[in-house]
Amino acid sequence: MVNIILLYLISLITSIVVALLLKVPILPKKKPIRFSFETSIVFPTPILALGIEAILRNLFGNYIYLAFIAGLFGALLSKYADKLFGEV
Amino acid sequence: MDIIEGVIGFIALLMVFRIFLTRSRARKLLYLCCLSFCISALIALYVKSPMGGIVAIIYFISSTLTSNAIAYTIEQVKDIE
Amino acid sequence: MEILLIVSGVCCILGGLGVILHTNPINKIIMLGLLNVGLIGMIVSSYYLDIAIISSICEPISTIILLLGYMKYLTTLKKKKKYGRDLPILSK
Amino acid sequence: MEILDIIKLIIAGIICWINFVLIDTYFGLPEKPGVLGAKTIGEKIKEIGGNLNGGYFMGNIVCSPDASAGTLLASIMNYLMGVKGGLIAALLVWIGNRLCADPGYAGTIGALTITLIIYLLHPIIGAKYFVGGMILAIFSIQGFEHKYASILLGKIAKKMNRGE
Repeated sequence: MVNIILLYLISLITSIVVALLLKVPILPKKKPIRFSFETSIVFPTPILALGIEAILRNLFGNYIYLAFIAGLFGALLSKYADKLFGEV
Repeated sequence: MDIIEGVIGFIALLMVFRIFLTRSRARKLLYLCCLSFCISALIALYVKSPMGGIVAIIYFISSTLTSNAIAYTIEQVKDIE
Repeated sequence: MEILLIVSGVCCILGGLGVILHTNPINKIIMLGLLNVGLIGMIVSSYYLDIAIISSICEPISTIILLLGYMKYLTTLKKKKKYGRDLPILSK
Repeated sequence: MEILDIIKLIIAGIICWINFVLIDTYFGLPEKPGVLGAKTIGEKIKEIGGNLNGGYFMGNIVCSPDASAGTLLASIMNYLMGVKGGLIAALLVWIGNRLCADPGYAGTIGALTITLIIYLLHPIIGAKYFVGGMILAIFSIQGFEHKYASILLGKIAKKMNRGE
């Protein structure tokens, strides 16, 4: 039980650190936040990291280096989401 | 017979007949949305494994794409006429 | 007593009747969507899950191609009338 | 035993209804049509005597997967896989939201909220009842009677300061 929570925490902290290195903004700049399309550290980055970590843990098992890879892919997907899905 | 599947199946049959009998184009889309909710739940209750969940998610999202395209076309046809 | 099979069978029968009976083209396309719903339900009902994923991905693509064809038909129909009136010399 | 099942189903339906209507209204679905297709459905609802803001709400549910879809898919994955299914459902709903040109705040937050509720309540009400309860909740809005449902949604939107 403690082991699983530790894996989730590792992936979450890794994703936030990598997103800070890639210069993702902390909050979106346009003021009504609920209509803005810009990705930021608070909203989509932790959710993407947790989801990818859950998929990898279900497929391969409880390893600690998979958590780092999940955090890295979460931050990269959050950074380049505009180029992947198209601008609005 | 399970009672949850019975309730969902009854609602799905009711929705199919209402799609067939309604005359308006925009209200058919609302009933079609409710029908795709019902089918997605029935798939997940029928196949009791994680692969069934993946099928349900992919089916629901692509059904939403279909409704989005049809509603967009109705608006453009109204502009042309 | 399998409920998924009964519901998808009713979807297929009523969708096929509706494609024939309705007259507006958009209503026909909505009824074709209803027929697709029943088809995917029947595929899942006999546990071919990979084919169900592929056919549910291909469903919106075919619908979008049909809608593009309908829009092109409408604009051509509008433009042709105006175009024939603008060129009186050639249409002698 | 049959009576107990029906009572559990109705309680789960009420919880799902409150969850997705409150989250959708807070993130501004009745305020404006997000995509172009939602506008024509809202005007059609107004023609038959309903409310315009409630019409926009129903049109936005049809045209992109919002908190209603997040609630249904997260409860399905919780029934099949446990808590980690809810996180996978949140990821896939975000991708689907971006494909339909929507910011995606409402869907993921709805999925995470229903995961928390199921984890707290699972000794009493199983995750299977929430799947049926979500169908009852969406039937009361989209399928039963469009006019009175849109008037009710318009009142809720006015009370929560979204809409006119």
